[in-house]
Amino acid sequence: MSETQTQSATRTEVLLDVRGMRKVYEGHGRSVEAVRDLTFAVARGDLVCVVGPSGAGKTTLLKCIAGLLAPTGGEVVLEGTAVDGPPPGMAVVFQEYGRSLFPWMTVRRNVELPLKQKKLPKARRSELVHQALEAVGLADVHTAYPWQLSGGMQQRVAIARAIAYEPHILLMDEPFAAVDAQTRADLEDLVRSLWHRLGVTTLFVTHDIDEAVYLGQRVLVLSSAPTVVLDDIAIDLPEERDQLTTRSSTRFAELRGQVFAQIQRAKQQRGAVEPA
Amino acid sequence: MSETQTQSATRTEVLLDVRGMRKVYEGHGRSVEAVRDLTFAVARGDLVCVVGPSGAGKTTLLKCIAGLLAPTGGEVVLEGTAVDGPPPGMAVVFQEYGRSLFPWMTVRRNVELPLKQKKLPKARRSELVHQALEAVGLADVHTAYPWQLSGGMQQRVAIARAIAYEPHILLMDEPFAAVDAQTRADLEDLVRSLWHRLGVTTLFVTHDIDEAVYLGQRVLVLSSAPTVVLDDIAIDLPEERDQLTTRSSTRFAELRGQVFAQIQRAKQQRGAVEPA
Amino acid sequence: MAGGNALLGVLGFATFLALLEAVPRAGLVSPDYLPPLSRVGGALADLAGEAAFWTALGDTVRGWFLGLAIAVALGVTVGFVIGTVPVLREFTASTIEFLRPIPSVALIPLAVLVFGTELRSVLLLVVYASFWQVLVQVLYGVRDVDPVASETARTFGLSRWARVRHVTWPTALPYVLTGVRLAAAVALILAITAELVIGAPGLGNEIGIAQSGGAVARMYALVVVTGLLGVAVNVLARRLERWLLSWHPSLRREVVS
Amino acid sequence: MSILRRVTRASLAALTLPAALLALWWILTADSESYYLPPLSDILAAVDDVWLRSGRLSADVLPSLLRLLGGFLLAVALGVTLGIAIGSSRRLRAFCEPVLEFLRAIPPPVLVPVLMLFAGIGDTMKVLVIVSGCVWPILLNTVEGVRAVDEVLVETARCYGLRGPSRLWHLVVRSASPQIVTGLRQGLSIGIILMVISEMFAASNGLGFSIIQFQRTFAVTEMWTGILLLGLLGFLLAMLMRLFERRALNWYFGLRQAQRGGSR
Amino acid sequence: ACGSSDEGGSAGDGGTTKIKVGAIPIVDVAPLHLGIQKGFFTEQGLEVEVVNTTGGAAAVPGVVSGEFDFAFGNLVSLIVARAQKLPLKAVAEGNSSTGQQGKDFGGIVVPKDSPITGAAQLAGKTVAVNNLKNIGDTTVRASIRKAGGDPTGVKFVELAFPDMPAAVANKRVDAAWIVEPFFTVAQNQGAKVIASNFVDTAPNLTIAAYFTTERTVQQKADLTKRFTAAIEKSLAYAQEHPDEARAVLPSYAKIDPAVAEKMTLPAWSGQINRDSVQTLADLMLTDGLITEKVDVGALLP
Ligand SMILES: Nc1ncnc2c1ncn2[C@@H]1O[C@H](COP(=O)(O)OP(=O)(O)OP(=O)(O)O)[C@@H](O)[C@H]1O
Ligand SMILES: Nc1ncnc2c1ncn2[C@@H]1O[C@H](COP(=O)(O)OP(=O)(O)OP(=O)(O)O)[C@@H](O)[C@H]1O
Ligand SMILES: O=[N+]([O-])[O-]
Ligand SMILES: [Mg+2]
Ligand SMILES: [Mg+2]
Repeated sequence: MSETQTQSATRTEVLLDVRGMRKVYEGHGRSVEAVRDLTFAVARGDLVCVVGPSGAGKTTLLKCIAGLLAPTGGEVVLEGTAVDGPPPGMAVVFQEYGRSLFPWMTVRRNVELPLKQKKLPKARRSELVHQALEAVGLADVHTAYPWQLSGGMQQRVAIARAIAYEPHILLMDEPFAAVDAQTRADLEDLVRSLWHRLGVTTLFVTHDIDEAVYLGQRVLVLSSAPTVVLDDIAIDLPEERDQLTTRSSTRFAELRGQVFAQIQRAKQQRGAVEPA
Repeated sequence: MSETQTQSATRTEVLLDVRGMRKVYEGHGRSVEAVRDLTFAVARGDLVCVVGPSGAGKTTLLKCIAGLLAPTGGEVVLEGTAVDGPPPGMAVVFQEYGRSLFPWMTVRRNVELPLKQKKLPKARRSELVHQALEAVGLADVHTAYPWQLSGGMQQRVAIARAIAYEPHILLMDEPFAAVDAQTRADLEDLVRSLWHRLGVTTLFVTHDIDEAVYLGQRVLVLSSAPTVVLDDIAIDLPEERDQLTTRSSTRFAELRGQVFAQIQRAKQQRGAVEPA
Repeated sequence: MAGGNALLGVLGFATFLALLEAVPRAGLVSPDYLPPLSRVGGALADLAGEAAFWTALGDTVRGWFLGLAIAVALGVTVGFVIGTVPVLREFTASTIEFLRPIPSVALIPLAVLVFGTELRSVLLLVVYASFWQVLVQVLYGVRDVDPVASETARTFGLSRWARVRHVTWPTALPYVLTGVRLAAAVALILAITAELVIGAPGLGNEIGIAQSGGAVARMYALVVVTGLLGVAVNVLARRLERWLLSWHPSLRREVVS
Repeated sequence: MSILRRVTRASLAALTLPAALLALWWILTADSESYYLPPLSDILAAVDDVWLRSGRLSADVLPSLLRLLGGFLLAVALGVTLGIAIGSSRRLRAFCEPVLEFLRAIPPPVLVPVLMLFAGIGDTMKVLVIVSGCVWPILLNTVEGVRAVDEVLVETARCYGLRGPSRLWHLVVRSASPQIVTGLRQGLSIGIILMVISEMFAASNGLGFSIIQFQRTFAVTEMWTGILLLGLLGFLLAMLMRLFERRALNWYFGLRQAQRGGSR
Repeated sequence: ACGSSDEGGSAGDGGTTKIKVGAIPIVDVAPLHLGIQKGFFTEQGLEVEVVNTTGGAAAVPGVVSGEFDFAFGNLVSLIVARAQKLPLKAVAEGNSSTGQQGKDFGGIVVPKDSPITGAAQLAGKTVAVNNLKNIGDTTVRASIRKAGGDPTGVKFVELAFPDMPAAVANKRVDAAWIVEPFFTVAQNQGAKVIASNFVDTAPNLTIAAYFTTERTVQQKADLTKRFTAAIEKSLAYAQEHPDEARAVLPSYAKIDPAVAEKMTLPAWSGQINRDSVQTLADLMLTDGLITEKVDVGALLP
């Protein structure tokens, strides 16, 4: 399950299956239909980017997949069983990164905690923590508390925690929103190399179209709420990507334009729904 | 002070003067020199963008200007007097937007509260709240609580609160980090038009280089901590800007490249300081 | 900074003491009934010379400490079990509300019946009264866990126990400590009241004897001793808090900026 | 339909355990010979005689309740006001804390003689005894709540020039309100205890007075009816408190629930 | 229950039996402490531990549960307990009124400048007693009746004896029934004595008794006999040596020596005055403290 594997070899095996998912938030005088009808599948080892306007229901979708929210209708099936709680071996980077770090622990202990839970030996834990913090460019803040860090640094701690965990499913909710352009580029490459190395099935929510195209094998475009899948675009860029050459290729520009057009459509026909 | 004015007419009058500012965070076993030596001035009616790597001290700088933090050394002079508390007529959009909204108030009341404090009549308040929420694309969530909104929506509420306030100094800390590309473009234009209409002196922190170049009259590039000003680039793009034409102009690309180079420099010479 | 705080505290206490001296002297009340501080101080000095007083003090502190320890252990355990299992919480709420206001003092005859005037009688009353203080604080603390934090823990596969240990416990800790501080005071009050009413050995009993003999200054000296015990308890609790909660907003703000 | 289900479930939750405990009590004491543990059946049978027909409900329970209410409200006013002041100022906190801790440790029964010197032996004294006990949880919780206000909110409020009463209400009180309400609940239950204690002194009526009177005259069955009544009273007051809490902390429960999204 | 002495009251090693006696730390129990000091209990093979109680009502549960072997309590409390079917049994006198008008160890006092000069004028007034529905209000009513007044309108409030002098001086109450040492304290502060309620109730009224349970009397007859013998010897000794009785006070009570010197001691006659107890029981019935007539014979030895 966690052995290294190439993506094409397992493309057909469905890992995650979202079927007619619907989510209505009730209560406190407001009832919001956040997600109307989402259906899509993700194969094992896929890297899928999800884009959509603000308030589209991306976070809602991610939380349902993580088993943190119960869908109002439809179902989320992971490895053949309906999700009803956080499945093992999954890591999530929350949009509310600041609040997802434990203020009573130092950065190192924050990253280490899930590893302890996995009962890894001390030496291995320490190695993983080091590597992860190094990878996100935070090798020098081990003993700081999260609230002593800047916003972008906090977000990177949350990312480090997820990658140190070596999950086989990785859910990330706008994980690079608070970091600068250069760091962002570095982190994008980090995610791709991680995915290559571990074969992690990854769902990546972002509002940056370039990022979605650069990272993903597929880009799911969501409409604005009540949400449906507007488009599911396969990204046929070469497997080896590079910030400079990939981004300046014509195919990149085409795909970028295609996603952009869909998003524009999503924004314009607010409410007027037309399933993909 | 709040009458409409063109920027060129008042370019010479210094509104904000940061002189040799230094900030060291102490305590809990860590002493961090976040800002080493910052010196720059902002004229009345300027729109200055601040970029710099994550952890550079951008938030720290903003908080010192807002009078929320006391600098360890140097001084921050606003309209001729040293800042020692939040000056009147200033609005701030915090990087931690989620935590800066009052969870016990509806969206409308969150936006209205500072206006009440300003003792505006009810009708005027209601008008401003409406316009502001409309402008950020949230005309339909007046009665929702902040925690019923998505991350991007929360961030836009914080922005609406700042613009409804009609400040004459506006400080924004990565205000568009959580919103999608399209909304982001709209909000950028909103900030420019607000600045034009009210002549608000604006300091805008972002990690998006394109955004900085598109928005600003000047871009300040900060080094990584301990921070100094690496470069202060005048953006000589035409006054009337447009998402499509401006961004595709060659001058834009040049300026963008210039900023990018500086940022690269900032990242590379971590620690090795050389004031601008 | 800590030194400055201590200084202010001493100043505050001195003001209070001056007031205690001035009120009877100014004739606002008769010194026969509320003797000025100086006379109470004299009685306090006499007390310090009596072996019996130290024995009584020891008895009270023992009853108080044992009772408090039992109450805190019980309160925290029961609170976490009930607080983290929603069904339990739902089904015990009414019973807790019902039992909580039954005053320990109403249980005195029962305590005497079962345990006589021994230490255990005092313990029963002390534990009963302070248990609720801790329990309720713990229940509120557990409720206050930040859902984003607990969801994070859940997604990383932290077991129920690990979540309690790493997420619920730190969140509830400030509440627990407030509960301990409240319970410490209630336990002291109950230990002394029980000694006073039941006649079990301790400071309360000494107060009763002084009271029924009309030894007013001595009685107030003993009251002052209980108050000082309270101050000592609080100083300890604050130490503990500072040590355990350095990450908490209420404490870290005092250090930053 | 779903409302009906909710109500049913709520009443089930509220009644199951008490019913089970009462049943247990009933069975264990059914043929109790112990003088101090009369059969529950006898106790329940005596309730009518002791409290309803004798007019004790208005002669004893009502005055007790009024004193409790007076004492509690006074304690709330005092505790919240002082708590906000002390919680907001580190200096004031340092200045007051030792004295407050000193006063807090003094058992109300020994405070009574002093209170009597100043307030006489009437209801005022009893109300003050109640205040002297239930002000502490309110005060302490308010102080802690005020100290824990989110920094980002504090900074937001400062930037938008929120000052004075407006800041106090919209920022400090609302933000500390979950903690303050915790204090109110604790204070209320301590208030009931002190209502009983206050009626041990210079009283001639009251629920606590009656219980103590029964206890002293060895009317054990009657004493147990009193203890039960006291528990019931506490329960009803706690329910009222919960209603208030639901209203005042609507946002807080919503916030938590929303973030959980209804899932457990 | 976990009482201290075992069944049968058998003598421990060395021939002494350990017993626990519950007693309120006031003047009234001076003979007990004096007797212990004088070795009267050791003579009977008894090693006494005195446990402080807050009065008869608090001592009764201790005796019933077996925690105390014997205790000191006032007769009104004992009669009430008996009426509630508690199987108590008095074994010896505790103390008695001196029987001398104006020279008893307690009485009714009024503030210095009060217009009240006699018990009859107490009708409609507020009078402090230490416990409601106990010996205080019963005997105060008896005083009023004897003086020709109507006791029905008197309002009694509870106040601890130590708080009474202040309450009288500050006119918080119109009158108070006080016993020593506070009786003397109040008079020192100017209060006037208007009646001696014990004397008004019955001649040589017995106030309190040492008591135990019927079971102890039956099953530990020998122990009871030895205790009774020792306490009666102590009572007689104290009665004859009032100075020694005064001298023993500081060992268990904290009384201002100046007051202790001056105050009136109760009588320790060694005898329970059965008639006076019956009078008391009848008054209690009249005043509604008990609902049926109690035969004091069952209570008294
Ligand atoms: N707890 C809640 N209660 C009520 N409505 C909610 C709640 N959470 C989210 N919503 C609503 O559901 C919709 C989708 O929210 P969601 O957070 O999933 O959006 P998103 O796609 O993640 O947006 P963003 O890009 O801004 O983070 C929004 O309209 C929001 O108002
Ligand atoms: N409260 C604090 N205590 C200690 N160190 C702090 C504190 N706040 C910030 N710092 C440190 O100061 C430095 C600058 O932080 P700041 O938040 O100003 O960065 P920033 O430029 O806003 O970064 P970002 O783009 O990630 O938000 C960082 O190294 C951070 O660790
Ligand atoms: O429970 N109390 O009697 O304090
Ligand atoms: Mg989101
Ligand atoms: Mg920042």
